[in-house]
Amino acid sequence: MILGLALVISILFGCGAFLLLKRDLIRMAGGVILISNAANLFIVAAGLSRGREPIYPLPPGERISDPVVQALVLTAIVIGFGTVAVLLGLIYRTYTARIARAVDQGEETEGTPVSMPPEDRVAD
Amino acid sequence: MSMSTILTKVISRLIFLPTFVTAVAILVKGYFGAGDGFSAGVIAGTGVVIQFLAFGPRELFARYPSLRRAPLLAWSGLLLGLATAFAPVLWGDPIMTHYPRPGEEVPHLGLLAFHTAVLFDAAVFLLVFGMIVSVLGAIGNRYGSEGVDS
Amino acid sequence: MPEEFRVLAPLIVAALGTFAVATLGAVRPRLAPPLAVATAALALATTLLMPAGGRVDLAWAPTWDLRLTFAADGLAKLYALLATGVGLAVLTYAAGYMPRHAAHEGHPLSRTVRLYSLILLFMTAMLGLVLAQDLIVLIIFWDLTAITSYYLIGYEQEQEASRRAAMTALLVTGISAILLILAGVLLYTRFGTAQLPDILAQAQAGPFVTATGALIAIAALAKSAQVPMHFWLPQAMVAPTPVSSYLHSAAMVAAGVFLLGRVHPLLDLSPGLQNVLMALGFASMAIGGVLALAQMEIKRLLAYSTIAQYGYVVVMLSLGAVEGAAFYILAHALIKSALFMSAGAVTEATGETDLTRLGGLARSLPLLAVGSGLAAAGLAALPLTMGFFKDEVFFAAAAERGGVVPVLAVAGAVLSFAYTWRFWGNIFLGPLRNRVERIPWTLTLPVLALGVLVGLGGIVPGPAASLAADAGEAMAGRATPLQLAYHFDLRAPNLMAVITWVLGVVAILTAPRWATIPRAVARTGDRYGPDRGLFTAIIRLTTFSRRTRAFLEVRNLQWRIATVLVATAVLVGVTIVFAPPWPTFRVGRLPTSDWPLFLFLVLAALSALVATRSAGRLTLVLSLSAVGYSLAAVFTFIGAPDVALVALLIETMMTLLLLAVLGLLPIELARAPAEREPHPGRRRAVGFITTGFVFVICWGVLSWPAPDATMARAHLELSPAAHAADVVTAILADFRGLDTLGEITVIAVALLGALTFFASRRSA
Amino acid sequence: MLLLLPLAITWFGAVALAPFDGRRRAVGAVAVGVMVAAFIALVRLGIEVWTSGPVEMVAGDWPAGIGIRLRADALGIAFALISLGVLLAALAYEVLGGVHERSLPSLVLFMSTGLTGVFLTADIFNFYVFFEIAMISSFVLATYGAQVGHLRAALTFMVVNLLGSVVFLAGVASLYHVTGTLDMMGVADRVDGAPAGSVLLIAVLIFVAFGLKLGLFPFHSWVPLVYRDTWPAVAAMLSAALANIGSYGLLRFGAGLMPRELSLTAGGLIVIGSLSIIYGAVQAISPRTASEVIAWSSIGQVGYILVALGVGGPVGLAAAVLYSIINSLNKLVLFLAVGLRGWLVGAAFALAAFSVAGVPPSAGFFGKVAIFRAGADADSTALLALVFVGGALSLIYLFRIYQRDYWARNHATPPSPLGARVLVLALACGIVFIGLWPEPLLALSASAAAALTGGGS
Repeated sequence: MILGLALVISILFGCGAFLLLKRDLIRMAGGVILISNAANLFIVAAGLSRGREPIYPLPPGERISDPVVQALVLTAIVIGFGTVAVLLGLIYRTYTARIARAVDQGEETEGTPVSMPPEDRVAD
Repeated sequence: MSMSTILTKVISRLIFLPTFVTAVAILVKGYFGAGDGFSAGVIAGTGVVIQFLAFGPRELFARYPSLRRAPLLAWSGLLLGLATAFAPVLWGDPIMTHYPRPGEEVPHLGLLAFHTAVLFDAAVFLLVFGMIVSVLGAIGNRYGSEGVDS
Repeated sequence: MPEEFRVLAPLIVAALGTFAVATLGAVRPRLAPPLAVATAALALATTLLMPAGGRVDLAWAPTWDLRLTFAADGLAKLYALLATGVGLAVLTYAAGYMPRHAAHEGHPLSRTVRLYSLILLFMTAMLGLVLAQDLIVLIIFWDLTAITSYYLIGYEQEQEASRRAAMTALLVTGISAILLILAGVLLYTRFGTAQLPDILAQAQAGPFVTATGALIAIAALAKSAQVPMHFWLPQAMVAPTPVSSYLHSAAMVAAGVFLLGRVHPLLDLSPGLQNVLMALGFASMAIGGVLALAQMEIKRLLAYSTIAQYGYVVVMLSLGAVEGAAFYILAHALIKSALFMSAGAVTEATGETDLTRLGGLARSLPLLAVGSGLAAAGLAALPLTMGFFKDEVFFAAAAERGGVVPVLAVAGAVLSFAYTWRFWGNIFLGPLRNRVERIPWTLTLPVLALGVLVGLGGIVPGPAASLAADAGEAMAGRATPLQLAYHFDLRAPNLMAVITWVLGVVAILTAPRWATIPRAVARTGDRYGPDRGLFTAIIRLTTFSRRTRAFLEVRNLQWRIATVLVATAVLVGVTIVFAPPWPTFRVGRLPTSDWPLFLFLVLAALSALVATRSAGRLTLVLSLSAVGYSLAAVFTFIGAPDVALVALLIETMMTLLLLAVLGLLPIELARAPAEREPHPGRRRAVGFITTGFVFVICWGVLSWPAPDATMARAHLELSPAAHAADVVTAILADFRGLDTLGEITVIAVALLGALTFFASRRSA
Repeated sequence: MLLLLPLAITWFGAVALAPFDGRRRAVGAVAVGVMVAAFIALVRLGIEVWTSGPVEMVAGDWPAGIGIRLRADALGIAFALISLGVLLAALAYEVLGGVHERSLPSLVLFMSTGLTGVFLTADIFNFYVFFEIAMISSFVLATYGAQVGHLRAALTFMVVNLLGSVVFLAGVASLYHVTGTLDMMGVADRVDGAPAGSVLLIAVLIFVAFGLKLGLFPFHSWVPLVYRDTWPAVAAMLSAALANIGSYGLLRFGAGLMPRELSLTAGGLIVIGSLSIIYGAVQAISPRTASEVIAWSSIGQVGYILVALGVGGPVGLAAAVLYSIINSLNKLVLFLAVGLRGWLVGAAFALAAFSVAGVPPSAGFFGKVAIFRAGADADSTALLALVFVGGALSLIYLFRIYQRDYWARNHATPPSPLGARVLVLALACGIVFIGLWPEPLLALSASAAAALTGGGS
């Protein structure tokens, strides 16, 4: 089971990383979601005991699932949700700003419109 | 985003109240079974979001202008949470101390327990509910105004 | 008046004066010159009143055991007199010079205020430097002189040459100063104190002392413009004349040899180092002297002469003739500041800076010619000037060492003799070639005063000699009497002086025959010298920097992320190579009761794989929610109903949010074509690498749970006390309520962000 | 009470200001007032810690290890003071110049709350939660200005740092897994009982998370773009306040919780730090905009912190703390100065640049001296040579850009708001003041290091 959990967590994370590297920003957001899912699963997997749900009355003699990691993962899930909401907002904003700029300058946007605009080469 | 048919409007109005009841139930019973303020907030928020889907945010905002104040609900929720957490400090107890203290009797009114943790949960509920309604409302407002439709 | 105050009085006066000139001058520029001159005069007066041997010792940074220790020993007194005395002359001169200069350059008068206050700041820095007995304090003032000179040299900041000269000076003196800091810290760490006298008392001969001594010497030689770090000084001539005059005589360049003197006992422990110093001193005498003969511009000629003259001082210090070195510095400071100011006055009067276009000015500027002539005679070491004795002590030290040293000494002195004549003779003698404007008395008076001092010092050398003797005592830590008088006998110094004059006269008379040689040397130096080397190095570095960035640095979001992942993978790889975690890995059991759980895990993994291959965004969103719902199911089977419920709800919300945002994007974007993504192979490789290292970490960590779950157990036990049936809820609302408070704060900030991003569009 | 006051002030302030339009001067002024109050409260707390040792409180009146423990020791106070101070200065700067976005004041207060919490908590998961408050505020703040460049920088910043957050979260969960507790003291006690191989992997996770935050060499890819393209005041907040989480985290988790792993990996840390120093400095030589030069420079500067951490011991740790604080001050002034024009600003830039190069009389001098001391303590000639080369290069790159931007160019652009210019100069004078009277900072960093090694407050 330890091996199985480790394997699934790493597959989720790896798929997330793969999606993160896409130019399509929505896919990138998908990558973020997958990666935080992987982290959540990892937290639960890091629980020190597994068994019945930790709700009173506790069945005597049975193993109880570690309540601490449950509380942690709940917090992490919620924080992850807030983060994704901000990320989606930012993606939307990036997109509209680019449209606005394209209209201002009367130029055609190149590449996929909702992808990362190429960085300017001011530096060199 | 609005899928306005008579049927959806009727159904959504029908389920609006039950979602709230469910939410409040989850909030109140959270201390005894699964569920807490957070789940309750999301469920109640979903109730409003279904209305958005059925009527379109514009119509809904026109009918219930108070929905525009949803962010305020969220802020007051957070303020309530902060107050619950920090108030004990005023009389010298550590932060996040709940009353009645361990070993003392919790007064009940039916399922409703008079415990400050419930107050804290209510704060979470308000915040989450306000957040979901505000964010999806704001997104809904973008529809149409952008000249984009789905 | 308490003794502490009397020791610090010059420093305080100069510092307050700097502040007063800077602030009052900003309001009324005309007030700046008189105020600056008054400050310098007061500083000079308080310097004269400094109690001999007075000390100040104040706690400063007890944590590091640093103390503000200042002592008015002989060395400090000598340099303080120079800094304030020459400072007074220079500021008086500047009061006449700068308004004309500003008018000439088209600067507003307010610009000159900066110069006065910077010169005063320079004076402050010099005073602090010479009085400091704590190494760290000394270093602070040392660098303050570098900063001040940087701004003074870059005074004409609009001009390219000025900026370049300032940069050169900053790099040479600033970078070498880091070595001084390093040496200071090494000494401080080794001896456990930053107090110089204690360090010098504890130092024992050995590689450590040689190394730190060498570091200090590099910093000192760079500041004193010794070969091969001499090139910043001639460039610094772009600064207005008062600056050059001060820089070359009593400040900056003098600070270098001051430091050599201050740590003399340390350097003396290492004969090898002393020999290197002597070689560099002679090299500076030779190169400075030869290049001075090649210069056409009068200030540059003087600049190279300074390099050569400080070569004398370095040689003398390395020979152990500390009192002679002190006398030499004193004489040179008076002479050189007078010469610089006369060069500036000449340029002001004629508008010329080129030796070949000047001549015969003795008739039109007689007072200047006299003052300048006295100084020049001093530089050429003619009798009846202080300069005679400066060479006398030099020759005496050289003769005492014997060998080739006296020969080199005479050769250097011949060069001095020749270039001094070249300077003074060309300007003041011969036919008059220029139209001469009237110049204000403030340009002449300081030159004349300094010239007279040089003359007086040649007739009554006693006071100067006793100052030098005190300074020598402070450097060497033993009595170093210095008796100066004219002896009409055949002692070595006298012989050497006579040889110098004879050879000097011969050199002057035969000048046309060899005049091309120094110029050829100068050209070679320009082409291959260290100056060119420094700037070539910087340009090469810039190119290297640009090329490596173009080659190594990624330029888009995707690869910025990829580098982080790959770097992490490398770190994990290195870690498991050095400390293999394999022995800790455990496979674990898979009881039949866990099969449903395992099934949903597999489902989650499969959905994730589908998500990576999804062609359209809708497929992506759906497969993502499939992952989320599978995980919710996993949470149910793992005994976490609260988590499952929230995961379910959040997944729903997330899907809704994704769809809502997706809907806002134009319809054609809903099917973003995948084939436009470049480098699919690299992306896949990064994906696999990531999977690999995450797997190693997860397996390595999850294999060994802690033996006792005290926290979880306590939470389970205490939940009834918290009046809760659901332990998870009790943790969220009570035990770890602070986390929940933080979590809802995150949600609130997310709301704030979402409202910002989805708000009505502002006008761009 | 005293322990919670700085936290409570900004937290309540942030929520109270959230509904209002931050572009109104009054709202900005109130926010600055709130920050000032929080800063004063923090100073009071600092004095308390200084005089009578660490202040502790366990939330919910539970025993430690069950409730979340908050703890103010010298290390936390040092970082909280500098971070809150930086945010206060950056906020005041923006308010004086005119706020463009309604959420700015509230976001800065939220970020202060997050940072203060991070530095005052003694619970690793609570650390993560406060860390996320600060992070999410900074994600939104990074878009400030709302031009394409800002948004692109914000997106890069957000995605890369989200990766860091996830890695850190995994590290926290791992620590719980191997120790069974989340309380820092408990973790420190029990972590040595876990298998060394696993703990080393956890240490790597934590290092990656904080190295990313700090912008260390192999994790620096986001730094040049983000610091170059975000709004100057925001760049100042990110680099001078938020990045402190990285150095504090490395100190707290490394030296405080996992000293065994720290000493095991010390050589590696020194190597990575050295690479950071050299790579950052070399890259800073060629860019043509000041903000990009400073961005690269900051990659080099954090290398010194890591090197000092690697050297360890009272001298090394104190040097790391001292250098972090001074580096924050330098970055604050440099980034704020980049956004303004005029000779007052030029002077401020130059003072901070001298501080970066370690030229006295500036705070940076003592930073360099501290690093040199650490190098001398480690008896490593290579390290000393490295610090020398780093200092020399910083002199080159900073003063080239300084001369180009403030000497050569004739700025005909309208002068920036006087208030903001004076503020920047005043901050720069603060750097000089520390250079003239370093004792408070030296004592603070020494006792912060002592707090880590368990030698008192």
